[in-house]
Amino acid sequence: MSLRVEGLSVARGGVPVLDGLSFTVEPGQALVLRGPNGAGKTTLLRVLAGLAPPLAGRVEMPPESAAYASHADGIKATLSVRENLRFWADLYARPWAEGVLDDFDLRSLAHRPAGTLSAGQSRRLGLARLGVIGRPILLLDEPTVSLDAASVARFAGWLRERHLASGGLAVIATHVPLGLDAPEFDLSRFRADPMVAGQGSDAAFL
Amino acid sequence: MSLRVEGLSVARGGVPVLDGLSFTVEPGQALVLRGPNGAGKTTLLRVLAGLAPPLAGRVEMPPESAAYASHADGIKATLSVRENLRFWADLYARPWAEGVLDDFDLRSLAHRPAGTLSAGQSRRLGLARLGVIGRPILLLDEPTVSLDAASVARFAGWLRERHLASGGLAVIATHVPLGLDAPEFDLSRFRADPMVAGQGSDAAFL
Amino acid sequence: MSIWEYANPKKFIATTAPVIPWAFGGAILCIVVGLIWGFFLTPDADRFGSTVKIIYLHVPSAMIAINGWIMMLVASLIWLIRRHHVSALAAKAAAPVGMVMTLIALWTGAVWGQPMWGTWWAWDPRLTSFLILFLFYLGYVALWEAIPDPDQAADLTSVLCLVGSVFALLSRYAVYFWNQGLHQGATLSMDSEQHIADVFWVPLVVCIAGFILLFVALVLMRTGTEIRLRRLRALERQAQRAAA
Amino acid sequence: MKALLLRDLRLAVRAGGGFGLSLAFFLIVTVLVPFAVGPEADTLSRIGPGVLWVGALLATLLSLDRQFALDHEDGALPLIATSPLPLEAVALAKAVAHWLTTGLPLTLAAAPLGILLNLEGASFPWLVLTLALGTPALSVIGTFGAALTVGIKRGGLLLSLLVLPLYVPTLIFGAEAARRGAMGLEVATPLLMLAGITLGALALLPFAAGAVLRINLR
Amino acid sequence: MKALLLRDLRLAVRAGGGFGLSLAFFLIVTVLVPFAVGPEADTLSRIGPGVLWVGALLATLLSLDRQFALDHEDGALPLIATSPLPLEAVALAKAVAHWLTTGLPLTLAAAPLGILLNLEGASFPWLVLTLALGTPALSVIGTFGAALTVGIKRGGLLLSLLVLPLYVPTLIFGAEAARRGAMGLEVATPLLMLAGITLGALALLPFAAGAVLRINLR
Ligand code: HEM
Ligand SMILES: Nc1ncnc2c1ncn2[C@@H]1O[C@H](COP(=O)(O)OP(=O)(O)OP(=O)(O)O)[C@@H](O)[C@H]1O
Ligand SMILES: Nc1ncnc2c1ncn2[C@@H]1O[C@H](COP(=O)(O)OP(=O)(O)OP(=O)(O)O)[C@@H](O)[C@H]1O
Ligand SMILES: [Mg+2]
Ligand SMILES: [Mg+2]
Repeated sequence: MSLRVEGLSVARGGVPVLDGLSFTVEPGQALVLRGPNGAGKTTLLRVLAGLAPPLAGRVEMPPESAAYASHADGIKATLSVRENLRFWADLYARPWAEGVLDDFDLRSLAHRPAGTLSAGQSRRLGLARLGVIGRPILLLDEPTVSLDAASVARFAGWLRERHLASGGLAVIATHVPLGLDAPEFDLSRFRADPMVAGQGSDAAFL
Repeated sequence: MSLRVEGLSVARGGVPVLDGLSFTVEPGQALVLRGPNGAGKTTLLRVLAGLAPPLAGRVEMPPESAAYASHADGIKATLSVRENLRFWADLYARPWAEGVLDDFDLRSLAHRPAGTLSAGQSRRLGLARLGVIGRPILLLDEPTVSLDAASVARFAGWLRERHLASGGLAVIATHVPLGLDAPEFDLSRFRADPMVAGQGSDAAFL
Repeated sequence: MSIWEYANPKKFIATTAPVIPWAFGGAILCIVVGLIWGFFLTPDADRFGSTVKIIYLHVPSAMIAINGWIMMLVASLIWLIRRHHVSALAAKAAAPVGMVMTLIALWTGAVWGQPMWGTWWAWDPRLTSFLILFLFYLGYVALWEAIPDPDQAADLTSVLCLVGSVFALLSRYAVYFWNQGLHQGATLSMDSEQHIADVFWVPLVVCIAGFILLFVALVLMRTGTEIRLRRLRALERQAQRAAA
Repeated sequence: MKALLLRDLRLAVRAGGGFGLSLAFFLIVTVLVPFAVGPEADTLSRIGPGVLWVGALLATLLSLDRQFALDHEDGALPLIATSPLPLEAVALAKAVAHWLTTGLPLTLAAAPLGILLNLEGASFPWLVLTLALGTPALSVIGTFGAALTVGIKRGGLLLSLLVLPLYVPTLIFGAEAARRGAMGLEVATPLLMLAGITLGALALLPFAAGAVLRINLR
Repeated sequence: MKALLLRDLRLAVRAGGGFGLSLAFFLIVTVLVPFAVGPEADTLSRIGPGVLWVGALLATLLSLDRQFALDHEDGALPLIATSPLPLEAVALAKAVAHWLTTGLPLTLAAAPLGILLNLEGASFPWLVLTLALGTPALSVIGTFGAALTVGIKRGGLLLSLLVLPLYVPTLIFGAEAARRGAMGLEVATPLLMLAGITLGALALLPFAAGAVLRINLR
């Protein structure tokens, strides 16, 4: 149950962004992706999640073990907070555990239509989905955007004590410190060289 | 050209959120709104911007002097970065100054369709709108979300040296420190008292 | 004391609650008397045969359908100008009643048309403008349903009601221009040439009175329900915030 | 799959969910046609079944862009895509939900609306039968079209453009069967073809829709 | 106002902007009708002008939900609302842009499509004239409807429901004038009414649309 990346190159909109990435994340570990805006963090996470194909290289992980979370959390404004979460539980065929509402401080909001939440509250709802679906590999794109300090700490605590402690792993792109004791991986060293002949489908025409 | 708020109460979706706010922001000053998620920062800013009516109290400022900015920046994915900015310049009948592209580090992206920008890059584009329309009162809702450290510093610099220094003022809601030397205003002290009879349209029914 | 004091929800409920049973009672009485009278105690008309009896449902419901929309228009204007919540809720409450009345008029008309014109439906101007009225009701109700915030919904539906009224008038003219129809002229007009015989006229008036009372009772009751729903919601929110 | 189906049905009946609106649109198209072509009863009863078929088709079409676009905009689609449910099943669930919330009500509403167009008595059962047979095909084909255009903002019109030619065979056989049935002619061939199209579409198109979704999610 | 108009036109012609799609929809509706009602030439030429009017109306309708919804979703609307441009002018600019990108092309396309429906020679000029007079009203009324439903996610169908009854007078006078013109009857009254509706709608509805936008932005 570990995530192994070897010689990975990724592209966005046909343009190579990162090149020659290799790393391994073991169960119980978190890896924090760093890099300035436009470095390719989102692109990399989408490839890891299988939403986009890699240009070259390999991503190895058990099938159906990864969960991806970005700003767009798929929250339905007209369903209540609980209905939103229950949907994900049902879709992933997981038992519904009322406890997530406490883990993510949503108990008092459980009956509210999700459309009426504040930015931070709906971010918490988006993160609570991760608690519901119970996937061991979390791929998180700026998970703490809009969260206040207390919520950031609460989320980091959940990650450390509930997710990593039970053998999960996580790859997290972020610009702000999370207070996790995790190794950082700086993507700016892997920028794809624009002068290298294109990989992927462009290569055929160069 | 100052912003004066007196005895303001604001509501969201008919529910009173903040009560009895009074403050004044003078030209050249910035005010940082703090408060946990759901405190009512967004609600307050929308009322200040005139997008929602206040429940009670007064907001005084010169007409057509405020600009509001939230996560949704009205960026058109199919227009280029420059076209996006020029539209705002034209709509506000302002001369187009190529310099904003440098102020917000967008020069190298100027020809890219805005839809291909990364999260932080499009945030920069959203902020650049403020430089284009030249309104003296800025109402900013979490302006630095998704920005990397260098961009945050660059934006804070622009705010300090270009906007405030030329007599503008700003009210900024944020969860992360901006590195501005500005007074903070904690909204949690102004939570509307739930036991006080509702204001606004609820009041008629209680 | 001004009439606007009744726009206070509590005062409104307190004043109307005792009226509702009387209005209902009166409505049932008038309708039962009018229908029995009309159905069993009047002769068949020469031109219509026994089908004339449908008139006792058809005409009252048609009148209520039109006047219900006018009432909504007035209530919407009051809301837009004076912002009395009761007024907005009264308009909301009246819409489904008016819509059902429109349906009844359409339905009884269709049932009548079958023996009289040999068809359930003809694109007669009167019928057609009723169909359009039904569409306006439908849109109005759908818009109320689609917007969660009640004040916003009240504002938007009021504007729709205003604009819709103008276009409903236009449609009515357009439809007459487009097709000269089969339908009766105004039987209730004071013009004695067209006036129907008194034997039909008296029970018809009783039925109309009954329908008016029924409309009043239903609208008052539904407005009361809407007010209580709003109150319940306000209390629920207060409790939620107290708990939070 | 049940979870997704239930959620979609629930979303459809919530405020702003759009249930009943395609019905209203159907009603309105039917009402508008006499205004445009004139009120003569015999013209109307001649073109009636065809107009109702076109009306049902257009009403279906209008609700298609809600199929995936909402889930795409709020980011639910990639999350559903990484769930254990294969995208083919997702497409099928969406198509079934769409039929339950539009195709079925449209079929039921066609008979009363037929009265407005002065349909003859014999037309009614055939109209309802052909619609019942044909609307599932419209839903599945439409779901495929919606999957194809999911990445495009407000792609409603492009979607219509792509889907309408695909609807032509269903429309031809459906309207033809309805017309022949009303006139007492032989209907077996168009009816069989209609049923064939529906079954074929149900069997194959969810796979195409799934594949297309996968490409669009890249 | 010019800035907004130009931007909307530019967005319309960019990829996914929807220009030309209402035209395509118009084409397809016109093509589908003969499939649905059968190919008899005299029926077709009788209902032709009416079908083209309904087709143009539906094509207009389909593009309405792009009017404000896109700007609402990406947050441009509140920013435009706080600009020096009053919301009434915003509504008018949107209506004009809508007419230029749909009403005008539809009017121009009606003549060639008329051939598909076996229109008689005399019908063509009247059809084009009435569409030219009537489509601006359709755009303005539609803009009002779009402003009314801007807060509602994918409110396309609700929008249709609200707007279609408002379209009835325009449709009646437009189609009636086209029909009468083709038959050589008196057309002054419907034409004048049509022009009156267009002028009245242009003069008044932008204000209603502005007011409604303001409410929806709250
Ligand atoms: C669906 C079909 C029909 C509709 C929507 C309809 C609608 C109406 C309306 C709107 C009125 C006017 C009430 C008023 O303004 O005071 C009315 C009255 C009347 N209708 Fe109908 N009608 C329909 C069919 C028929 C048929 C088939 C007949 C009989 C042949 C008929 C006979 C009458 C009579 C006698 C009146 C009273 C005249 C009057 O008070 O103005 N209607 N109907
Ligand atoms: N269609 C495209 N064509 C060209 N370049 C693109 C396209 N889409 C994205 N890019 C570029 O790819 C790079 C990687 O983008 P990505 O979103 O992965 O960055 P990121 O590290 O997530 O940045 P941020 O911290 O701002 O979210 C960016 O420089 C972006 O401008
Ligand atoms: N329609 C509604 N009904 C009830 N409560 C609502 C509604 N809309 C918003 N709220 C509540 O109003 C409060 C204020 O929300 P607001 O978005 O202003 O908070 P915020 O300070 O901006 O929070 P954040 O830091 O998370 O962005 C929140 O607690 C929110 O849950
Ligand atoms: Mg990113
Ligand atoms: Mg906020």
